Amino acid sequence: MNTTNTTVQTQEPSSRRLVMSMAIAGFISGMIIIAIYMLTFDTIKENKARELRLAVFKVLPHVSHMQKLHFKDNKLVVVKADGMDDEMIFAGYDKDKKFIGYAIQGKAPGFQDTVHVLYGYLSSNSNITGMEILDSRETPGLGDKIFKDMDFVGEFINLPMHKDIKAVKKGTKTHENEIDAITGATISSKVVVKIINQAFKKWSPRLAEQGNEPALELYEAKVNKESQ
Amino acid sequence: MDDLLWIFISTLLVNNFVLAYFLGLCPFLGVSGHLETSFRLGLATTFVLVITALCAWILNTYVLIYAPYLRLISFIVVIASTVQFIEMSIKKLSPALFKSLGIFLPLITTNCAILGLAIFATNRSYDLVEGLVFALGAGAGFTLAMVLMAGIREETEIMDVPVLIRGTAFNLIIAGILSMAFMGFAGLFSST
Amino acid sequence: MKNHQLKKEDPHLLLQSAPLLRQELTTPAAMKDVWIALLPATAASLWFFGLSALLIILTSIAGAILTEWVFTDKEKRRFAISDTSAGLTGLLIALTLPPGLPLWMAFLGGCVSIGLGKVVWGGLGSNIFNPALLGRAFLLGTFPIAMTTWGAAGGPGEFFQIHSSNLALPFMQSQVDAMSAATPLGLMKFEQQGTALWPLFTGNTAGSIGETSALFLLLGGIYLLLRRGIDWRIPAAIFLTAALFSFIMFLTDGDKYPSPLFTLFSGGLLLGAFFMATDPVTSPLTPRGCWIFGIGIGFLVVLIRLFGGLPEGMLYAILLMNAATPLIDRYTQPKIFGRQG
Amino acid sequence: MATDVSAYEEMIKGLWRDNPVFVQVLGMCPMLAVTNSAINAVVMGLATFFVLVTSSFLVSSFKQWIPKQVRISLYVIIIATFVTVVDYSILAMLPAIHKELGAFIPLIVANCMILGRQEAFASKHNVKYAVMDAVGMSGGFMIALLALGSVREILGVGALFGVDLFGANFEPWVIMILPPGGFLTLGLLLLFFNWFTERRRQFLIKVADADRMLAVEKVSTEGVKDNG
Repeated sequence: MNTTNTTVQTQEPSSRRLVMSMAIAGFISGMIIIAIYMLTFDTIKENKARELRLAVFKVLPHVSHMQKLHFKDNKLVVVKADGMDDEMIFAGYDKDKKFIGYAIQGKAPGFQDTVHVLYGYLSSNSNITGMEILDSRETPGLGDKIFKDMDFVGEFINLPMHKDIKAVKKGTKTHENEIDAITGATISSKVVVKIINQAFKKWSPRLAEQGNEPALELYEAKVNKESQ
Repeated sequence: MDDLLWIFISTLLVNNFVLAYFLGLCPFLGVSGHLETSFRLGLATTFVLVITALCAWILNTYVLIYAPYLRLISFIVVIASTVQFIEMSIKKLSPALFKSLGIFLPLITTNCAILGLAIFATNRSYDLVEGLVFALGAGAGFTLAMVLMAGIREETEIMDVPVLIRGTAFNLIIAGILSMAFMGFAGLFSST
Repeated sequence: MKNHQLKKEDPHLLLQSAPLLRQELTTPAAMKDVWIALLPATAASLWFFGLSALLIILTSIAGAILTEWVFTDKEKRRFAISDTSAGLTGLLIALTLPPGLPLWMAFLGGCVSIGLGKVVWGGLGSNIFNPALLGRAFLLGTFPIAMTTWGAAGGPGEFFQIHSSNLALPFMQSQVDAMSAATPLGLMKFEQQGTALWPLFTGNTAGSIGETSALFLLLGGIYLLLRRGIDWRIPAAIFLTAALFSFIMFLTDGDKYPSPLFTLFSGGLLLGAFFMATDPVTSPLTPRGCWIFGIGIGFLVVLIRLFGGLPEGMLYAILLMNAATPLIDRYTQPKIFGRQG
Repeated sequence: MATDVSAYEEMIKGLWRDNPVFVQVLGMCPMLAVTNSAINAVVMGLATFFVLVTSSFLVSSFKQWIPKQVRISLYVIIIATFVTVVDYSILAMLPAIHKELGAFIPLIVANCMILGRQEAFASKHNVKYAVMDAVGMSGGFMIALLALGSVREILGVGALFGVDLFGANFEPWVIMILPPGGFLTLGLLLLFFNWFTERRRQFLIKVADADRMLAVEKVSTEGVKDNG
């Protein structure tokens, strides 16, 4: 506030009062926000973890435990922190904490917006064990068949990944690396295939040699209980 | 590089902020009566969007990783003060520019496209360059939609549109048709 | 229509009031020319797609006329229907529909064309967007599967064979039709498979009922051009731009991108260029504007076809340029005498 | 007694006569973005209800202490606080719906209806009126959301609140749950609202005319009687 203009601003509150009221409001609002954050923190974290776990369990059968791996300095390291980025994948383990396979994420632009895919991969026989669409805005009734059409999703179960997979017109599938595209949603089908091919290319040289996979470090009692 | 082009095209045409995400509808329905005004408002908004993308990135990288719960409130405060700051500096640096853009700046603060941009950029974890391209695309898309809308509205002003239809209902229907026409861009540059 | 022609031929002779008023006198006589010009393509649609095509044309015309009738004032009704513009819109949208489309959808298409394309704007001459294309855009967005399931073209022998999917009950899905096939554009886009030019030219391919036959569309288009019913600049600009753009892409990768002739003769390009883009109400007023308009359509259609997600983009190209028409008009307006500029 | 009646009126007016969507055309962004299903519409409506009522309550209670110069900033802080509370609560309780509403819950902050109510009403009236007004306005907003959401879900999916209405053979109108459907449906709803209001106005004029005629007739007949 300009003090020279006091004659004009006799009615106006001092700047100190303005700052004070803003500060009080900010303080109270901060308290409320932190309170609700603390209150909901555990539930939200658990929800997210459960969602991710369910997706991983879906694409990698027989998995009981999982952990996150981060590709850093040319090797895979186990991470325990929250959050996920493009350089991270999941490793799945069975009841006896023996390594089973990887669950790998990939994304690419689809018909409307970016499509996010998670797929399971067995390095022992280079098979894709399953595919799950994590996020997409494809056209309802058409492009969304990439996750609603179980025939299409089923094609990614035990799909050998010796070379790039290819989406072909429905009914013309002749090779084992081919996928029947969804009629009327060819673009969306091809996007899924493209994402998997790209992610495969990116990750296959990075994965640990067979038998050398990182051991299960995290042991969450909760996971164990749920899976039994 | 490819990705940046796609982010731009996608926000400009396929996922246009106004016509597909419904962001910035207040000015789109309210202030789109005149072509000249709409174009200028579009430019001013683009400018603020780019600045916001920059601010959001700074906040996300340096502040919000420690306090994610302050995201919304800090975005709001930063946007409001940025707009105020821009308004003041334009007024000082270029009175001519202020004359043409100045009156729109307060309007922009209440434009949900700005906050929407910050939130979308965060949700998609864009880095700085991606965020800036995203903001440019969003701004260009907003301007494009505004200008098309204003052209159509000026044209229909002198036609005998039934009185009952005129007004917001009519604007919404035009917007719906535009949005339908933009559906033709679906999948642009994604399938290769 | 004559008034309009004059405007386009020599804008300098015309005094125009500052905000351009569009007072197109669309007389039944001008309408008659368009009907005649559409005859060959309509006849070809009956030849190739049989009774199904006939039923679709009739229902969509019925939908259009009924909507016009319901929404017109009682006194004006007789005039509004007798200028045949509603029927013409109904025919145009029918020609862009696939032969196996359930009839209730064709009826809805006719209704939406008139309702959304004409009635809300205040009637004939006030609309910004081509009504028939709006109807088709609505149907394509609403029933994406039915609108992209194409019946193969048959011959006169199969004239009485109706697609079973035509007869789906209102609001209900159609049964999957056994006679479905892919359009040349679809084959090109998704399978990189070309189609021989001769069937493409005559029209013996799968596709929308009135769009497949380049030959008969050209006949109608030439008739309209000779009768000066349409501005030649618009189709010319569309053909040149589309051919040039697709030729450049063809040169870069001949396996992936189609030849310019394929681009011109496939899909709705010809029907759109002659009969929809040229609609005097929704196209620019000045010659320069018409060139810009046509170039825009030609560019957008190839852009959407080659780089977009959809195999065909003519519909959207015209609608988008319709939206830009007020802007084009504004910036190509002849300068008013006595004003600096 | 009198105050009760008018407080009640404050509430009622928001529902229909001053409906924030149909009459004042506010809050278009969430209105269109989240109404592709009825359940999303209800959740958004409840969230807006909570934010508007609590903010109005606070603003009205503390109106003497809020300095005029910083009032807008304070309103925004208050609103943003409650929106954050709602955001975290929905994320914790309804993660699936939160995923669909996505960025549009935080965007409640930018809903001009909420800020508008603080500035135009809550800051000038006492707590009771302010809360009643907020209830009415957000009720009206909810009605509009629900109307739009129901129409779009019924036509676009053939269901309401996820319950299938027409059987498996129904052909969904996909465009209804896409952006153009939102614009067109709201446009047509507004058109219907205008038409209805116009009809009612004309009806009222007619009734008034008839009343006047009746009165005139009465006077004249009475006059005749007198004369007789």
